Parts: sequence; structure tokens; C-alpha cells
Amino acid sequence: MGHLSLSGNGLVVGYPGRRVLDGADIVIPAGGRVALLGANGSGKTTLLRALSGALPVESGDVRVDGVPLRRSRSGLRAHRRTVQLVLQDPDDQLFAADVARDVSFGPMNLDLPPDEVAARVGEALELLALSDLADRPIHELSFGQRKRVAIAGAVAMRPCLVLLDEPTAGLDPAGVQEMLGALARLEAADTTVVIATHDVDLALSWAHIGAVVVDGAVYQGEIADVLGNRELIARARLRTPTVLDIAAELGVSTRGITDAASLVVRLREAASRGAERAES
Amino acid sequence: MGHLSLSGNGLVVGYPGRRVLDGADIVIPAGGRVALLGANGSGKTTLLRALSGALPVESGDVRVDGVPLRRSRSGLRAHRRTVQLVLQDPDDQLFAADVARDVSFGPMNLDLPPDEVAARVGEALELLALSDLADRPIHELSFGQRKRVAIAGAVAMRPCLVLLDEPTAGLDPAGVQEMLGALARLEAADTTVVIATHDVDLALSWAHIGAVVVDGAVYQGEIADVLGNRELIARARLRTPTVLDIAAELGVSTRGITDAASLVVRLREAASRGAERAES
Amino acid sequence: MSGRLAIDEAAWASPWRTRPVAEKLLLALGLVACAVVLPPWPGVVLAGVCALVALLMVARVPARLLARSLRAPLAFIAIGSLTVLVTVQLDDGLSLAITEQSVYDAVVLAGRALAGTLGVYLLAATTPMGDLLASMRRIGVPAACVEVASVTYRMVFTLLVSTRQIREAQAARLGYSGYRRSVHSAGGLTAATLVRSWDRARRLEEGLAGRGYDGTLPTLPRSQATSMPFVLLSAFVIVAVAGLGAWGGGQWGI
Amino acid sequence: MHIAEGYLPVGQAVAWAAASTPFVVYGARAVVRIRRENPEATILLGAAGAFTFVLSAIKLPSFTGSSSHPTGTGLGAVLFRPPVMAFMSTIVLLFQALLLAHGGLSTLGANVFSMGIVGPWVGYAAYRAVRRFGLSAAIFAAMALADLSTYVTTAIQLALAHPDVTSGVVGALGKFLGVFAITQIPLAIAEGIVGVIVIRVLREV
Repeated sequence: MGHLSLSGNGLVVGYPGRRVLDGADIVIPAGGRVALLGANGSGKTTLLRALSGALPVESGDVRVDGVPLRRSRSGLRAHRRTVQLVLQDPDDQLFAADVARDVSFGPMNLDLPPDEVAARVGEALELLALSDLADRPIHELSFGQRKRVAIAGAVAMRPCLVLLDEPTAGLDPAGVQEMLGALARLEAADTTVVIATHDVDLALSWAHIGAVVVDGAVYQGEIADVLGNRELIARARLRTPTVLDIAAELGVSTRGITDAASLVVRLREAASRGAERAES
Repeated sequence: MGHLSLSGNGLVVGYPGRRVLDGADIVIPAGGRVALLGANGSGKTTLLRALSGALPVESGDVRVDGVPLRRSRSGLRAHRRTVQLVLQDPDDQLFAADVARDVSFGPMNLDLPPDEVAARVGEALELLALSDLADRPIHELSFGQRKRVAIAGAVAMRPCLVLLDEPTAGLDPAGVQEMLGALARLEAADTTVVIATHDVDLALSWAHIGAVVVDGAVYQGEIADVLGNRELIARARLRTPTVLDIAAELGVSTRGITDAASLVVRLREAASRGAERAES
Repeated sequence: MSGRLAIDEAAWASPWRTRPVAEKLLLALGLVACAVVLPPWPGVVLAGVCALVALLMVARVPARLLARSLRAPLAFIAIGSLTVLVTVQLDDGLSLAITEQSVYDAVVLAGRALAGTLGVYLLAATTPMGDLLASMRRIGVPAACVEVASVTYRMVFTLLVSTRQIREAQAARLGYSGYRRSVHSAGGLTAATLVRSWDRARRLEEGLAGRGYDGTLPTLPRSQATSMPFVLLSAFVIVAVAGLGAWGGGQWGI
Repeated sequence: MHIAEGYLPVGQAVAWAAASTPFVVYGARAVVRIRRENPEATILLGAAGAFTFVLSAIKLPSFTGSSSHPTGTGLGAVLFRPPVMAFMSTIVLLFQALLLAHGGLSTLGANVFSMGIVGPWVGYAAYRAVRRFGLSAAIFAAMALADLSTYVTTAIQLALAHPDVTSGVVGALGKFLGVFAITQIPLAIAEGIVGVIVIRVLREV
């Protein structure tokens, strides 16, 4: 592993009759937490697939550390060792009977010796808090566990970047916490994490950088700026995060607010300033 | 249609090796907005399936307006005309090539004359804002549209109650708004709506009554009381809704707070009281 | 990822979508029959041109879509015609040759196949499968068979999404690098697809129970008014192509 | 590989359709009977059809670098018996002709004969003959031979339709076997291996 930067430059991707991406630029800095935001059908998944090399682009290029992806056999092979994509529905990615076997699929394809494969599987399961479930059949797992198995399968390739499509969709609050814990461990293990989501509250609290997909283009910036841009958010069919909404309504600065706790701190400061002003 | 009450009394349901419901009681008053809350795997879906008659219970009974459901063929048939369940994944309920054909399936099974079937299909599509899509193939629809088609299929049976399993899961903010609009129209058409969800913020803003499934039992009460009960919420592996959390942290009363707007009103009141106090 | 098929999409979007199936069958199958039966010049060419004009100018199927979805059948037509083009001489050891007759045969074959394929395409790109299956029920195909086909149609699209995604996930983990691994991955993919199809069937069965599923899948039949001008014009086109083709074949037969 | 529209002379197209019809009607009757005895079968049979169709989205690698997809008729014949497969294959071939422009309508009878009748029956016979040597061997034989026999039948159909100018049907058969069936041998073996892997995975779940 080890962080690397990934960028898409002027990406054009179309299906017959429709251009999904029409000159999309995105930069994922090494180690940066990027949230890719957009409504369903906006092209988030298409962008992730283009960045992962799964989808050929009509024009534009994808670069890892500034080096353009070549779509030759060996070029794609190298890219896939660096960038791994995990789609939303785990059931459309898992195909083996049990957890360890599914996770070992990638390392086996790297022609590693058996003990190296086992080591990687163990490491990936550890990072995703799945070690206890290694021998369990996949169909017995919960939805949240299956999502983490799909990620473990990608992580076992030891990529520098993992792109996750809606990693928290369909998870209950405890499942979301477990997923966020796993993402934190991935980062600690020097893997750059990108998530695509339409959960604006989650994006605000987790990400440093936001990239909104609208009309085939990408608008990228600091997450608070992006999610605070009401015109952009409306065009993207998203909504303003609840805590930013409350702060704006109450007339306090939204800067630095990422979640309920930071909003509470800001409101307390405002209240104490108000009280001081009233006293003086 | 026309509102009717539905209740489950002492429901016990088990799969081999596990009791999912172990004496669950729930009352859905006619016309009441009930949110069934619980983590994934808590038994929400099992409870909905028992209430809809899809799942036989080991003991306990299900009553519509106080009359117990009989599990005979005719008893079940009558129950299904009253209570309709819509599952989380629309692809589990859609089988026909296009929207209108699929929605007509239920009324056709009621042996209604063709023009009555057509009328019901038209009405159900109207309520779910799908009239424009009547002749579209189901596989070209978005996930949110397919979810509404599945609900339309149930609504065309003209049930008194519809039970919806995670109606907003996987939808983007605009999709959630469309779904809530559809639910409001259903209520206006005298259909009692029950939703199962683990989205506590949504439950707080939409429901009047909350019913939390924990360890096979159901704890029911006013939605604000249920979601404000930290001990219960922790046991159910849920979380406190963001707005209640903020209110509690800031020391204002949580009573009557259902969403960001009502929290803002409460905080403004508190601020002006604070200012008055400081001035006096 | 999409579970869409280009011709299917064109059929649902077609301006002829609401025409009765029988009308479209008459025109399309009539042209197919002309392409198969008539002497090659000018009959087959006429049939092909009529199908092409009807497709692009009247039924307004996008030309790009037509070109793209004809790629696969064109490959088969090319290989087959090349095989006919090259003749094998056995008398004097084994040798390959191209003769005047084999060139003629190959060109005629390619022409018939192309014209016929365009005729089938005229039906396929204007008639959604749902309507076609409903009309089969009307001509007396048993309900059980039509309903099985109808479930097949719906499920093709849900399964296609799964299959394409699993394949992509395997490819991302280098499951298709090298022959041995590719066969192994294809096996895993086939098994996973089979399990998905069973699982989907079981869940659909449960999901439909609430609306009274008892093994049959009735839906509201739709009536579509027959358009006499369309029928007459179609009949005229086919008679004209057939007549001209038969007469012209006798006159200038080559 | 299905025979494209317009490829067969009228007489032969009709003859193949006539040869296939009794099998398909018998299969359709079997479907009606199965549903009468077991009402839930509608959806399961529909799913089986969808599975067979979707196999065309699964690419099998070949040594030559080109690729093909499994026909799946051997597996289908083992799971559902050949009579039902005759009917299911007809649906799938109709769908492939209309949704993928793969195959044709006048050639439907000929394609059903090779893919829906010869393939399943050969595959099923191979399965029964090899069954006592173990399930994997039986599935391998069923899938590989169903695949291969389908393509040999297609080559025969094409040779009958387009005899070689100088060497007649025999020469044409040589050509079409060369082009279609010989390249198919490694693919038939691959399909057999796929069948073995499928059975292994299914035993595990």
C-alpha cells in the first residue's frame, strides 16, 4: 500500500443516447478523504468505474501519481493493483461460498505463494473486523458484514486507493459506525479512501474534500464549501447537511462545523458571546 | 380504502434455531403514522410479514379492527385485501414487462371487470406520481421509481393499511422527498401507512408513533418519547436523532422538536429568553 | 451498471410502440419472407431497402443504434459468406479456390442474410417483448408458457446487472488474466448467476404472494385499434416487392 | 453461434422448423403439466430461462484469443430434463433473435434443433452414461458434449444449405466444421470445466 494520488482529467463517458460524464475533472490527493457527491443517476458510479479502469473513456485520461493509465493488458493489470473499486451491492460482487475463499480470490490471481495469500487474507479480514467470520458461509452474514467482506476482497489486493460506492447505504446506525471504523483503519494502513454517497450529513462529518457530480461535470472543493454552496447543492438534487442548515438559520458561522458536536460548541460560544454582549 | 386499526398480540415467530419475535405486541391505530424502528436483523421485517399474514405465527394473533386473522384460504384472502406489505427491494415484487401491467396484477387476481382494474391501476399510479411512466418498461426505471411502482402494485388492491419496509433506503434526498409526498397522498386517500426504518431522523420527522423492536419484543410510544429514550435506543443499536441530540446538549427541552426547523424555533426562543433574563 | 439492451430500448422508445403487434408482424415477416424467397435481383435488394427505409425513416430507429447492434450478426454473416466464397477441391488432393460461382453464391448469401436481418430488426426495434408475449397469448399459446416467458423477460434484466457486476468485480481482482484463471472465474460467475436466479425466483414468489399469486400471472390485456391505412400500405409494399422481385427476377435474373 | 436470418433456403428452414415443432410442443405441454402439479413453478422456470439467456453475457476464453459464451444447454438438460429444455431454448432463442439480433426468425427452427434438441439430448445422454464415474465427470461430459454437438449440428445445417461449388455437401461440411466446430473444441472443454466448477460451488453453498 502507501498513499498515491489519482486524477481524472476531462473524462467523457457515454452510453448510447446519453453522455454521463462530459469533461469531468477530479483530483484525489494522496491520503485525502474525498467524498464524491451526487443524486442517484448523476454519474457518481460511472466516474468511479472510469477511475478504476473498469470503464473505457471516450476522451480524457486517468492518472495515478501523474502517470496516465494505459488500457493495454499490462497497463490495466498494474492499475488494478493500485486502485480498487467496491460497488454498492455486495451480492453483486461476492461469488465464493465462504468469506476467506472470496477474499483470497484477488491474492490468488497475483500468483502469490500460499502463505503470502493467507497473510493478506488475514490482514484484510483484520482491517475490516471480520476475522471471526473467516469460515462462515457468505449467505449467513448480515448485509453490513457482506459489505465489509466485499471491501476486504479489494483490500487484500493491497491497493493504494480504494473507491467505495455508497459504503454506508442500507446500514443501520451501528453498521455505519462499524464501517467508519473500518475506513479509519484502512487510512491508518496507508490506503487512500474515496467514498461516493448521497448522504450529505455523513460526507460533511467524514470527508475533507467534496466533489459534486452535476450534469456530467465535477465541482470539487473543501467539503464545507461544497456542501455550503446552496446553488450547487440544489442543482445536484442534494440537500444541505442538517447541521449547516441549523447554523445558517441561527445566523452563526458555518465554518468548521462538521457534525452535531461541533455545532453545539459553536452555538454555546455564540450564546456566551450574546450573554456577554447583553451584560456589557 | 378507509382507515382500520391493526394489532399484533403476543406474536412469537421463530426460524429453526432462533426466535425472532418472542411475544411482540404492537398496535397500529386507524390513521396513525407508525414508524417501526430497529437495527438490521432485529425482526422489523419479520414483524411486518407476520402482520401482513405472509408468515404464520407460532403463537399470538394478528387483529384487524379487533377481529383475529384466520389462516384459512379465505381468511388470508380477506386479510390481504385489507393489509398490503411492500418489501424493501422492489425487484422482489415486480415481474411484468411494464409498469401498468405489473400494477394490474393484484386487481386482476381480485377477479374485477377490466374497466374496474384499469380504474384502480390509474388511481394507484396517480397516487404514486407514476402516471407518466405507465407504459415504461420496469427495467428502465430508477431505483426510486421502481420502489414507487412496487407500492402502487400494493395500493391498487385498495388496502386499508400499507406496511412499507424501508421505503426510503437507498434513495437520494430528492427521492426521499418524492416518497414522502406519495405517502402523504396515500394518507389523504384514507390509507394508514406504517413504515419500518432504521433512519431515526426520518422517523422523528414523519411518524406520530414509534415502535422499537428489541430482543424479540416491541416498545411502543409517542415517537419523541421513544427516540428520546437513550437506554432503549442503545439497546436497539439505533442512535438518537441529530436534532434531539443537539437540543439535549444545549439544555433546551426536546418536547415538540421533530426536525431542523422546529429545533431552530426552540433555540431562538431559548436565546430570546436568555437575552431577556440577561437584560432584566 | 446498466442491465439494458440497445434493441429493447429502441423498441420501448419507438414511435410504432403503440401499433398493434399484428400490423408490425405483417410488415416485418412479409419483408423477411421476401428476403428469403425471392430471386436475389432485384427482389432481395428491394426487400432490404424497404426494411431499411421503414426502419430509419418511418419507424425512426436511430441509425447509430442500428449500426452498433448489427455488428454481431454482420460478423456471423461475414464468416459464413467467406466460408462459401472459398471452395474446397477434393479431386486432386486438397486445395482451396475461389470461383465465379462461389463469389456469386457468397454475395447472394450475404445479401439475403442482411435483408432478412433488417426485416427481423424492423419487428424487434419497434415491438417491446411485453406486447409480443401478450399477442402470443391471444393466438392461443398456453398461459403457462407465455407467463414463463414473461418472467424470463423481466428477470433477464435483473440478472444481467448482477452478472455484469460480478464479472467486473472479478476482473478488478485480476480474475481474467490468463486462460486458466479466466475459465475458473467464468465457472464462478456461472455458479453465482445460477444461485442468484434461484434466489431471485424464491424472493419474487414471496413478494407476489401478497397480491394473490397462486401460480398464474394475469395482467390487464390492452386493446390496440388496428390502423387500416397501415395494414393496407404494408400489404401493398409486400405485394409490390414480391411482384417486382418475381417479375424482375425472371427478366434480369442473374 | 446461431444461424443468422436469411441463411437457410426456404425449404430447409421449413423442414427444420417442422422437425423441431413436435419437441417444442411436447416441451410446452410438459411446462403446462409441471405448472398444474406445482403452481409455483412459473417463476422458477422463468428464472431458468433468464439464467440461460444471461449465459450469453459470460465470456469463455479460447486459446485463439477470440471468445465465446457457454451454451448452457447441457447444464439445463441435467437440471430440467431435455423436453423442458426444448421449450426453454425456444424462448431464449426468440429473445436472442429479437433483443440481440443474434439468430433469426426463419432460422429459429434450425437453431432450436441444434441448441434446444440435439445439444440437450446429447448432453443428457452423456450425463446418464458417465454418471456412475462421478458427478463432476458426468457434468463435464454433459456440458462439453452438449456444446460440441450443438456446433456440429449447426455445421451440418449450414453445409446442407450451402454445398460447396465443387466438392458438394461433403466439402462444405469440412469447411463449416473447420470454421465453427473445430474452433469450438477448446470452448467445449472450457464449458465442461465451467460445469464442474459450478457443481463444486453449488455443493459448498
